[in-house]
Amino acid sequence: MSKRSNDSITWGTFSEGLWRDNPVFVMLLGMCPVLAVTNSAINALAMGLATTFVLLASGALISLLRHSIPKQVRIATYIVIIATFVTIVDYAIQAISLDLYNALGAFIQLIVANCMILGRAEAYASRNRPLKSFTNALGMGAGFTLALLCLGVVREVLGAGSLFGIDLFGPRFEPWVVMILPAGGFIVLGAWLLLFEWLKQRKERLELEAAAETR
Amino acid sequence: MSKKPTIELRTSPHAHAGGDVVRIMRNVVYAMLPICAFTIWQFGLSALALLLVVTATCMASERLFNRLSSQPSSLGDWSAAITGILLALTLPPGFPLWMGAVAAFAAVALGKALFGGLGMNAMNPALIGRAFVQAAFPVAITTWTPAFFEGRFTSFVPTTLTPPFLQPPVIGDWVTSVTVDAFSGATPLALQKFEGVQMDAMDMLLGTTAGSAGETSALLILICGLYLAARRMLDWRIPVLVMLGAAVTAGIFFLIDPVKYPDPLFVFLSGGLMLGAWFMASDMVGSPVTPLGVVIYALMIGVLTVIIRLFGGLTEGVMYAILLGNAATPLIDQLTQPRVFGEQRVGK
Amino acid sequence: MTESLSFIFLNAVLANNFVLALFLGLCPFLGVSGKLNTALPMGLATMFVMLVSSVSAYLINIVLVMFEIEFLRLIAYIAVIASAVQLVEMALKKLSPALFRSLGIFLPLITTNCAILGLALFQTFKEYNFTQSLVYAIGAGVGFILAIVLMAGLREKLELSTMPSITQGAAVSLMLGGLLSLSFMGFAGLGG
Amino acid sequence: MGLFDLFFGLKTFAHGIHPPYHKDTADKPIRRLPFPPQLILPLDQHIGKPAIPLVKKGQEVVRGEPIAKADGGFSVPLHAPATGRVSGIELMPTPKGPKSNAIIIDTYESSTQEVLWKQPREMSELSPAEAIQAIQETGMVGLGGAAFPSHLKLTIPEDKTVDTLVINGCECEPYLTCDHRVMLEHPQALMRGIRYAMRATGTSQAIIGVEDNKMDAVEILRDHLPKGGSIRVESVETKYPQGSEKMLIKSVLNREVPAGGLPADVGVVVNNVGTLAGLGRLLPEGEGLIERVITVAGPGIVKPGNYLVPLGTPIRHILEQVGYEGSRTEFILGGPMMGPAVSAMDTPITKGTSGLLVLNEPSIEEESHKIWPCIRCARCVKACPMHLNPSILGQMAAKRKYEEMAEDYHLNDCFECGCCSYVCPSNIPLVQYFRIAKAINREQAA
Amino acid sequence: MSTPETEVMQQPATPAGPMIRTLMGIAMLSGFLVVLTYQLTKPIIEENQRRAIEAAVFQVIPDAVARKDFVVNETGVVAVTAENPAEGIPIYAGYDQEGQLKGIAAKAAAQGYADIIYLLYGYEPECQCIRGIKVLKLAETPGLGDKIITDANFVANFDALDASLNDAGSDLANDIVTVKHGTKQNPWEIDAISGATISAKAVGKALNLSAKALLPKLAPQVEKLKEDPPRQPPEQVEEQVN
Repeated sequence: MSKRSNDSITWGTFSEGLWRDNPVFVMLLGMCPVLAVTNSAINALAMGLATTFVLLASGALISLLRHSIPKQVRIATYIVIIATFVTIVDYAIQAISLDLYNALGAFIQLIVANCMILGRAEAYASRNRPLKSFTNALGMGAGFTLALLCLGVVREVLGAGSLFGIDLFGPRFEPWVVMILPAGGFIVLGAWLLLFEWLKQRKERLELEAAAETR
Repeated sequence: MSKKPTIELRTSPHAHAGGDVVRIMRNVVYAMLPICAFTIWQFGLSALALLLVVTATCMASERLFNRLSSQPSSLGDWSAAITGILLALTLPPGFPLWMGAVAAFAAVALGKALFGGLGMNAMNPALIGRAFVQAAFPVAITTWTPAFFEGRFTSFVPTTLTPPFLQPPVIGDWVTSVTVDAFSGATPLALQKFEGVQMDAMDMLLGTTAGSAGETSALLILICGLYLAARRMLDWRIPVLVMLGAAVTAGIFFLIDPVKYPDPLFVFLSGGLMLGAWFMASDMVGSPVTPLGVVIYALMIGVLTVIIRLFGGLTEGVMYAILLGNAATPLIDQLTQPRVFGEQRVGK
Repeated sequence: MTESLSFIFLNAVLANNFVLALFLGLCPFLGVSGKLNTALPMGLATMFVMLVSSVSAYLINIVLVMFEIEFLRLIAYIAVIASAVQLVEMALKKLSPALFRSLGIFLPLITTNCAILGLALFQTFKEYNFTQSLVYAIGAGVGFILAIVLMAGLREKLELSTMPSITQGAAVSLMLGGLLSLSFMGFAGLGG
Repeated sequence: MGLFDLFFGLKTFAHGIHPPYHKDTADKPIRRLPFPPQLILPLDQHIGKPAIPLVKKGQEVVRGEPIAKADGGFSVPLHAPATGRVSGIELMPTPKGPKSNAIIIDTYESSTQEVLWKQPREMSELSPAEAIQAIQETGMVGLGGAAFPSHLKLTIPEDKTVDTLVINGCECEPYLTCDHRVMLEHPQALMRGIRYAMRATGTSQAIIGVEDNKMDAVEILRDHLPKGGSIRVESVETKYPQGSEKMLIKSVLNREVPAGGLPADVGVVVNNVGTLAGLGRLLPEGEGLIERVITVAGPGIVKPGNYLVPLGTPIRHILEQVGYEGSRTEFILGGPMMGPAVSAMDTPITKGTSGLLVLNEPSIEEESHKIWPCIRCARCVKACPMHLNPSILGQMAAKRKYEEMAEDYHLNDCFECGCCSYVCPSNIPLVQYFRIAKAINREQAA
Repeated sequence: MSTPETEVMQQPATPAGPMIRTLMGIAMLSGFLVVLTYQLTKPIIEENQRRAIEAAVFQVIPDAVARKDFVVNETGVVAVTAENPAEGIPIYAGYDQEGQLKGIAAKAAAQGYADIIYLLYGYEPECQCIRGIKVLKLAETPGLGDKIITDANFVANFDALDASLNDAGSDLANDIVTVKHGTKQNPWEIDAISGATISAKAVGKALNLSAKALLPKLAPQVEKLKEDPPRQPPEQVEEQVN
């Protein structure tokens, strides 16, 4: 890969995290918040945004400092930086809404332990220019938020009959409580993965058939 | 000698004990039929409708997944029908039909199709379906109907015909209108746990109490189970040891505090223990194959059932105990591999 | 409310199992549960790290409260846990090189295992005293081992099954997690 | 087995199965069949190196004459079963499956077929080593089916001591009755053979284990026991595979042969009744093994019975003599549990062939069911006499985890008795899976 | 954090000086950022928390518009201020606009079905009864256990739940108990919810435990709460019900 292409920021830099290497659906990273807080769409969104913020801020900072961080202490440094931003987010959310803070509980602080963020710091931010890291982190964050929403929406609609707290089906709707329980989290994420796998295999099969026909 | 016969060529052994999977499965269905008949007699049209809808949904789902995975139909092995009937028997008789269908679909999809069908499922599909709706619709699944209520053959329990995705109506008024003596809306287990009232053993034996469709008559289940055991279609050690485990655990607590804890006979006869022990814990697919493993598995189910009943938040623990037993089966199997003939006893 | 030790333990093992109810430690739960003979050591290692970091977190918290710098709690905890893992890794390398070879790649994973940090944070939020924290850590560890070992057994069994091709991989592991989670719901309220 | 033993005093082993026994030919005395026009004599009728031919095409041979010599200590010679002319040495089908080199003899129809070649000797003068040598010269192998050279079996490894000779008279395979008939008709020869074997191995006691569905044999043998009590007869439970060495040792002596070990590891050497009766007759005369008793039975046979046939008799000849019927038939050499099915009518009777079984439609139909997935019913686990876990082995075999099967689940202890396949309600061909698995593991080890 | 050893070996050793300098720099930077955020958000968070507590307190003590914090310990009832933090069971006294003591709010907790249920309840000294409860934290089954919040019939139990002391003032005259749905006869009994018995029982258990522990100590000292009511009633916060 030439130096030039390595440095340029393309659509791919952003969209990589959104779809092809989606941190949740493809790389299965950061599962803990994915499942724990997605029992409602609003929680999912808040968690997604909080994570994106940490991802962006830590990515940018690490990228800026990448030449001055000695290799031996880089991971420790990354963790400290990430923890700093997580603490900031934690207080910010408390300040914005106590209810949201209570709903997300310790999982805000657990963003620190989200392997996605450390992974990005190590694999991307420490090797790329700030703007590029920033773009990539934005894509990753968006992909993460999207995945969280995918779960949050399904679980809230089925499990509570509402979306972003707005009642959808009227008072007589019987919610499927299991969906907002832990088991539902596992099952819905499993179902999403199954769906994607099915789509992928179908696409491969169709391509194979198309290739066979043209031959 | 003149005509040339075809010569068959197969591998040894050239003899077979006879009997196959389908025959076992069919016999399980036969054994459940009396229980179905009893529940229909007891709860009327609603129970019949529930049985039909749940079983039909199970079979339809099975066919659907066959088709999705481009497999030939596996309805012929009767396993989907068994799942359906068992599932229906574990639901409250007035359970809304649409929820029954959800349970049936969950049973086949999560419990079976996901793992590759018959023989591959990790846990009992019927119980997966039951656990799913227990978690999804906690209110409906704990709404009980009195046994032998008036007009059960001419009208449905009001909750049965709830339109899909809607909440079932509250049936308190209906219950008082169809029963003579006040029906508390509680199963024997709930009565014991929350009110400290112990039901008459005879009622529970004969099944004149409230409860899930198929669990009320301990006697009938016992007879049907014994039929299967006699025909060697199930491993009698499992139900016996499940009940032994339950009885001993219950007995210990009963001896500690006879006022607070129910006596072992009650534990035996109440709730789904009988049905679970004879028809679900004994499910071959989910139980260990090693002789020692079977003992551990069955005792574990019995003990867990009583522990959950006495100390847990729920009134009934059989379902969860069996599911956990199923989940632990691969482990148990691995840890209890029999000592191979000639293997040294010490050293390994 | 002071919680009895037995309740803390049972709750952490069963009803509020770290993996199956709180979703903590999912990465190793999904990643290392393929084989029983790696799952069990992984569980044991995690439990050990949990104990170490629970004690360290308890002590650190006393210091933080003393100087009223609780806002540094997160940074302090993660630093402590990282060092604890490092210590375990070094000890393991010395004591059992064979185990280290099979676990080596997972140990760094424990640092980013949210179960460890979660344990430290939860015990602080719940204001457990020292004994309670210790029991909580053991309960969480046992719960983690239970979940990962059950999962490993199931997955080894599934490896022999003729699963439809689309259900192979992470999806079915998650579904299994869901089914286990459903089964563990039966323990709700136990020990109260 | 402990409890069962206490209550009923039955000698037996744990697990195993009770298939229908069909011992309909038990009362049919041994009869000689006419000589076939052609004999096919594979050079590898025993386990070990094939014999080396001593004859050439066109050469005349007399009945009893050696026609092939042993290729070293792990081989046995072959003798001409009939007087005739060698018409060739060609590749011919064998019961083992693949074709192998065989000496073909065209028999002289006019010959009296008397044994013309013999070297009588006084057995009591031979040292054990000489006795072993003499046994090898007879070309005797295990007639129970294994076809393991008898002289090797009776040679005790130097680091082992053996105290007991167990004589296998169980004949646990359904249909087969040839050993039963030998015990009834040739008890003296058997006792003689036992004494020779005891001398060769230096054992002080001998136990004849006979299944309790052959009590007449037990009585006759007891009548012929020598004084002194060094030989005794034990009746054991009628159960398959009681006739397996390890099971029989467990039943009569309650000793367990270690996994992967030999009977000698527990101080035992086992021989089949047919083998020892044969030695008892052949050794003093100095003759070679040229004929054997086989049971011809099965629903497809018109005149079932126990027949004495020269080795190398093609099954076509036997079937012509006894008659068979059925539009779909299956020819099995040996018993139905372990015997291989053969497709070629030219396949000869060899030293290890204990029976010829012909199944036709009803019994074939019965076993041709669809294969279902394993439902983990554990019947195979309860049937396996080696206490293996065929259920998981079968599932692993389907996934081709052959090495793990051997490492974790003792695949190599399986001796292919067929109990698991017999009981499997899903009709999974477990034994066949295991054969393949073992073969592939062997191939990869080589 | 562990660094793979091989990598360390391959790297030329960075002098300790820059390493420490970087670490110090990073530490200072993060310390600065965290402290800054903390200082910025602290007043807002405290205000949020105060509102949340007041909303809850005013919900369980009808008519209260102002509150004052106390703790109950061995020495009796002690007022809590920022300058004078005291150890003990925290309670909140609620006052109306005239500064009259309307009630006392205290926390209670008990094991429910899924997890511990945390409650705040309002006690009115005049009628010696519990006038309202608010669930602070709940993990019960949605649709079932959370009926303790939504079920009007159940909530009505706390219009005036008797919590009077015995003559000696050492214990409750009658234990607060949850009874089977439809069988409530006495003012100290709580009518359970059909189908959600465990959660309803937990509420009764929590109230009973807390009242037993608190009220005998509190009752003799109620007068102390009436002294020095908060001078400036805080602004109206009814709208902030969360």
